[in-house]
Amino acid sequence: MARYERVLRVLAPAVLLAVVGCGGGGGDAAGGGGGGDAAPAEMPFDVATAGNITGSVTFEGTPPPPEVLDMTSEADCAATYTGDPEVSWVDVGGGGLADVFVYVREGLEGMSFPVPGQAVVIDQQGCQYRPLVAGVQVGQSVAFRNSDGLLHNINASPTANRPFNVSQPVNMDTEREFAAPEVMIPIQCDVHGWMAGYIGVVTHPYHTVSGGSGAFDLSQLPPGEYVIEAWHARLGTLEQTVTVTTGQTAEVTFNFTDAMLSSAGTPTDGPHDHRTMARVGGVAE
Amino acid sequence: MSVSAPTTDFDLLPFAGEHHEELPFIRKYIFSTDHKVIARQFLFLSLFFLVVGGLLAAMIRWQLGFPGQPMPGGDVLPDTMAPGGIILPEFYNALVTMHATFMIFFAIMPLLVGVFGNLLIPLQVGAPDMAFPRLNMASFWLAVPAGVLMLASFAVEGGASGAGWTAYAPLSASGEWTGVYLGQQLWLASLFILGFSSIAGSVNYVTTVINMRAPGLTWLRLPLATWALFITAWLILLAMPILAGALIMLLFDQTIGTAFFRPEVGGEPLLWQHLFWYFGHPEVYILIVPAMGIASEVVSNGSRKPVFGYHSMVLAICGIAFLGWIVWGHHMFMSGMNPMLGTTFMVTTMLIAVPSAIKVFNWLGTMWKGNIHLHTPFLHGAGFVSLFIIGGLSGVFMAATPVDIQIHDTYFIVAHIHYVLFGGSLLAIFAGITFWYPKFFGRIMNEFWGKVHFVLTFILYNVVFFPMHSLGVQGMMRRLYDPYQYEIFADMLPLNRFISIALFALVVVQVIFALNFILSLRSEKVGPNPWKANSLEWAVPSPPPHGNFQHMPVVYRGPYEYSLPGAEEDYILQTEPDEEAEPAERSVEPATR
Amino acid sequence: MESHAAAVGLPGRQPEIALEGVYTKKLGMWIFLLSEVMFFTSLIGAYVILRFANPEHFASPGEVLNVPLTAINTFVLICSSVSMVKAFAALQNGDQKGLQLWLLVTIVLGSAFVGVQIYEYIQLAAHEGFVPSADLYAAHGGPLYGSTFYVMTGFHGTHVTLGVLALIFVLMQARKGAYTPQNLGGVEIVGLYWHFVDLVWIVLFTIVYLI
Amino acid sequence: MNWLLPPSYSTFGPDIDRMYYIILVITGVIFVVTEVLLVYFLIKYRKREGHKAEYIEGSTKAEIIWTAVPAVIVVAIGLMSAGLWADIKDPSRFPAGSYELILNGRQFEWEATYAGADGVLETADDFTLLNQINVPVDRPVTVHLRAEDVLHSFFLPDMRVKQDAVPGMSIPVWFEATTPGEYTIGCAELCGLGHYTMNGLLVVQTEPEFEQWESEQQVAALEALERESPLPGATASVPDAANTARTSGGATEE
Repeated sequence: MARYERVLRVLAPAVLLAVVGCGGGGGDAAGGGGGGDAAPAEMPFDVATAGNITGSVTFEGTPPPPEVLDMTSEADCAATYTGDPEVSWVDVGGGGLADVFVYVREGLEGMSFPVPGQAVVIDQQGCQYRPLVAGVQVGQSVAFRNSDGLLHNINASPTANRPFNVSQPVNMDTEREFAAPEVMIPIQCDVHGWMAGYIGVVTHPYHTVSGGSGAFDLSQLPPGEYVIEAWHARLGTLEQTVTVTTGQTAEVTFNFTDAMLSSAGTPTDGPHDHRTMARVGGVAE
Repeated sequence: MSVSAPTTDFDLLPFAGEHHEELPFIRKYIFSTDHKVIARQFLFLSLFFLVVGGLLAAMIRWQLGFPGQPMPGGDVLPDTMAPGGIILPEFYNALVTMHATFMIFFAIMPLLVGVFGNLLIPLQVGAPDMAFPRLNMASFWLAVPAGVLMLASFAVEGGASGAGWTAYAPLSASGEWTGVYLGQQLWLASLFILGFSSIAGSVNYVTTVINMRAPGLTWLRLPLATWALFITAWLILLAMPILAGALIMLLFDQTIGTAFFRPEVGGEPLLWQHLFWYFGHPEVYILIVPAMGIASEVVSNGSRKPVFGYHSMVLAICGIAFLGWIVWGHHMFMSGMNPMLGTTFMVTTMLIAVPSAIKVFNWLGTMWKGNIHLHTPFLHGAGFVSLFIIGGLSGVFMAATPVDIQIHDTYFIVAHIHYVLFGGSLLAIFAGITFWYPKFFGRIMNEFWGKVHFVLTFILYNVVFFPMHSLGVQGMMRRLYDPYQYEIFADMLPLNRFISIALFALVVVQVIFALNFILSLRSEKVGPNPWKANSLEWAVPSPPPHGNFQHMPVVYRGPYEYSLPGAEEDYILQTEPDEEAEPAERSVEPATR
Repeated sequence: MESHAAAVGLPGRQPEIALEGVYTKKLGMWIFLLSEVMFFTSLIGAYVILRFANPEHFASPGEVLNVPLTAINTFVLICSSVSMVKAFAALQNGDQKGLQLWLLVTIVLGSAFVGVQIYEYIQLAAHEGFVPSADLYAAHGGPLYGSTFYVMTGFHGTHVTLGVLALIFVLMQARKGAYTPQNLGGVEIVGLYWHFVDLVWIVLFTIVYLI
Repeated sequence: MNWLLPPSYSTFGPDIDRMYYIILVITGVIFVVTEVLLVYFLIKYRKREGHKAEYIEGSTKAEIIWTAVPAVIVVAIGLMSAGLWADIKDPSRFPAGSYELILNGRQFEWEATYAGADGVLETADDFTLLNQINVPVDRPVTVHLRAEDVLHSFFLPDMRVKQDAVPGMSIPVWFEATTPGEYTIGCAELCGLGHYTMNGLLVVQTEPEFEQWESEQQVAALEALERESPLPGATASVPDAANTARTSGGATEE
């Protein structure tokens, strides 16, 4: 009789501690995306030898009309628009192609860069993401801002990062971080089916989103040969190889055409693909 | 029939308490195999989770009463739950889910089955301990990690499960829909472990009652508390494994991506509902049948009168347990299952109202022509009967399928649940704790404060939950974070605010019971039979020593022979021999009266 | 904890006692097996419902699964039940050597069964892409086929493994002479459990492999 | 706080309300009788010195009475409601000539799909509405209820209609509105963090109004179709492509 007692007396607390350990262990995985390894304090190369890349993104052919959004069920958001609420994914109004995520895809392997402290703000105003496309560095925080004052939820469905689905019932900011590079992470709001946005996560600061004129620039690059990629939500991706020499500014242009519209569809299909297809002005409806 | 005093020495049995060597602290209180110590352990564990469940309820009521406003003390919560004290919708869903999960699986069920099952069964059947003491200890030490895992699910990424305590698929089958990944998996794993704890416990209870009854203690001399716990043990034995199977399948859907309940890959969401409710309905009877047993004990003791129709009370419990297996479809009238099934389940559900009615009338019959001592356990028992009447009757509305169309998944259902679980089981638990406090701790709880607590709880309880019937009839749905988004419910805010405030008062009133419970640990000691009851647990000192009975008890009469004509006292212990037995009988000296 | 009622010949209804102390454990095991029946009912019930709901997910017998191999495996398990009965019979007439021998045979057959099943799993998963998870499913039929197959046979395999461990424990006790014709104790209980696990396999084998 | 059901505006609404009131009366009477009896016993048989309780073990006659009477009552209620339930829910007893539309519930919105100019559902010219359903008054309407992701529950409190939407199933629900006006659509099954925002608008229009509205929508749908069709990519695929992987379109109508 006693022998079993001794075995049990040793076994039971061990099991209990293990459970509490792993239960508690689960605890510290909380918090935004988990911090990456400690980023260095300053640039891994001599800034004086840096070069720049500038350029612009153009679009040829007839752009598709802006998609009209049916916001009847969300009167507060519809009120913020003069005409019909709409979103134009292929925005050529400012002369060039807007909302193109341009970043250095190859050429910076093995180098780790300081994480900018300042958060990238993705605002939700008039039931739309502003900007539609944003870029952020691994470990840098993204601030989702709800300036509509009504319920939005940020349902991000990355594959390399951990998916999350957080809500914002009132005007507030929610900060998240991404632990792994991933181009692009689709985000959507389940309360307003038409809302869709994309976040590009890279391991270095050399990323930007083209403005209305299509212009973009990547500054302070270490000299070397790089592959620059331009990603667009509807037109797919283009890439170019460019060499950066000290003190020089390399010129790059990306030329999207309307023929790329049909082939691309939604380039980065997250696990929600059957939903985003049906929801985001895709072909189905 | 001469009775020789038990001469054979069964040293295997720690029968007589005195020659038992003093146990080290860890074996006496932490890893004890004594059913009374395990009962106390379950008592403290489940009272803790009752408090946790109560706090979660208070938060739910805050959000419903004061939608979107920062909760006082809410800023202690992390931003993933309530930034600036404002409860987020996904946290509200987690509150609703975890309030029900903690209350059902970690408070009411362990309180009824774990606490009173462990304390009463060996004592009332006259056994020294459970049939398998080590298995009994394992049952408690499986419930603790289950509770820890469930608590831990609040702290993980994505928060606790937000798919309701019923965890309907596909919402619960993939974190894609709720953003809750690890939290749901912990919820499933925790209940799976708790399933083992419950099955281990009920194997013990059934074996002890069948096989270790004292001589003379026939089936129809068993007290109704033990009858109820015995039938409940059978329900657990047969229902928990069904839940275990369903939880495993859902856990695999969540983790390795099997296709049981995920429609996009061919699974059947309705299959989960069938499996869950096939366990679910016996589960809700597991939550009420022991309470009925306790109520019978305290009502009969309070009225100083035998339970009216003991045989039909036992038959009613068996009837409820049997019918409980063929009614599960009434939870799924609207679920999309074949409507014709709805008619069959309506008929079986209507039938199950009959045994409950029989029990209610028998309780009233017990009080009729009694000599009612309004002590606290009896008051809680009478409270149980009156509120169980309302709970039972509101069940008839839902059983009628067309009426269920309007009130399914509305606050009418919430009112019914709370009338049966809070007004029913929890009041019976208060009655049980107060009644058997001497057997737990050898002391007695303060009668005055017991009555104050009862009166305040009874009134505030009704103030909180009775208006919910009206909310339900108006169509206000369950689990709505902010119901006032619907214009037709906007005018229900004042009533909800009133209910919320009443609930805060009700939660505060429970402090009286907590203080009474804790402070009475130091009150004056009591003898073996303070309530002058008959069953075997009152024939041993309070608290009973290890091994319970000095000598093997012999039972000569039923448990409810109160106010026997011709007896000098209005109660008589089961171990009292009949008058015509010769004096030699008395060698088995009963404990002091 | 032996039942004390036997010890005292007193009036009143007595639960009839087969043998000192075994009765309670045996009753406990019977009741535990009832709960195990409900557990497998839950799994098999789900399989049956899913198969009627989506028959196209389920391949016809033998198309994906290796029926001849598992038929032999079933025979192995049935033999292990026979050897278990032999072990118990040996104990009843006090033949300690026979008991230990037949227990060993049962353990060997039991582990053989589990071994074959693991081999079958590797065979199915690695070569034919027959896996439980829907996302990486490649074999004929649909992911439901993989999910239900692995959950049912996997849990049964786990129960067989636990049974083998229990048998090993009982064998060690038998070596120390813990069991006598008067104290059948563990052997009878493990025997009951073993026959139950064998019975479940016979049901599983028919509905998963043969139909 | 009132115990009366809100007014109902569908044909079977009053029948359901009548069942509710019958049960309310029966249970109300039983409730009052038993509670008064309980309180009366507590007062009358209170403990008094020298008084002893009567030793009564029970009476089989009483048991038989309070077994039979509740049994008869509940079975009677059951039989009364069985017919009504079948009329509302059994597809084989749906009224003929009802106006058909598809309602797709998905996380946190209702999407109604109407037959386009060709009058046939699930064709290219269908038009859709978000969180709003327009139906003609005094004409049975059959909604083919579907869900796209999780369980939802289509709840019209004013029409006494409630039916869970299950992904992978197409469940027919019928009702006939009796009074024009705007009513609430709700979701009665927990479907995630935005469950409480799934309210929609049921607009019941008179026959001419509905005809006029429907034709406007059909024309708008046709124009939208022309605008899209010149572009190569726009294939006219079946709108319920968003339905689940199971045989889409052929989802078994129960």
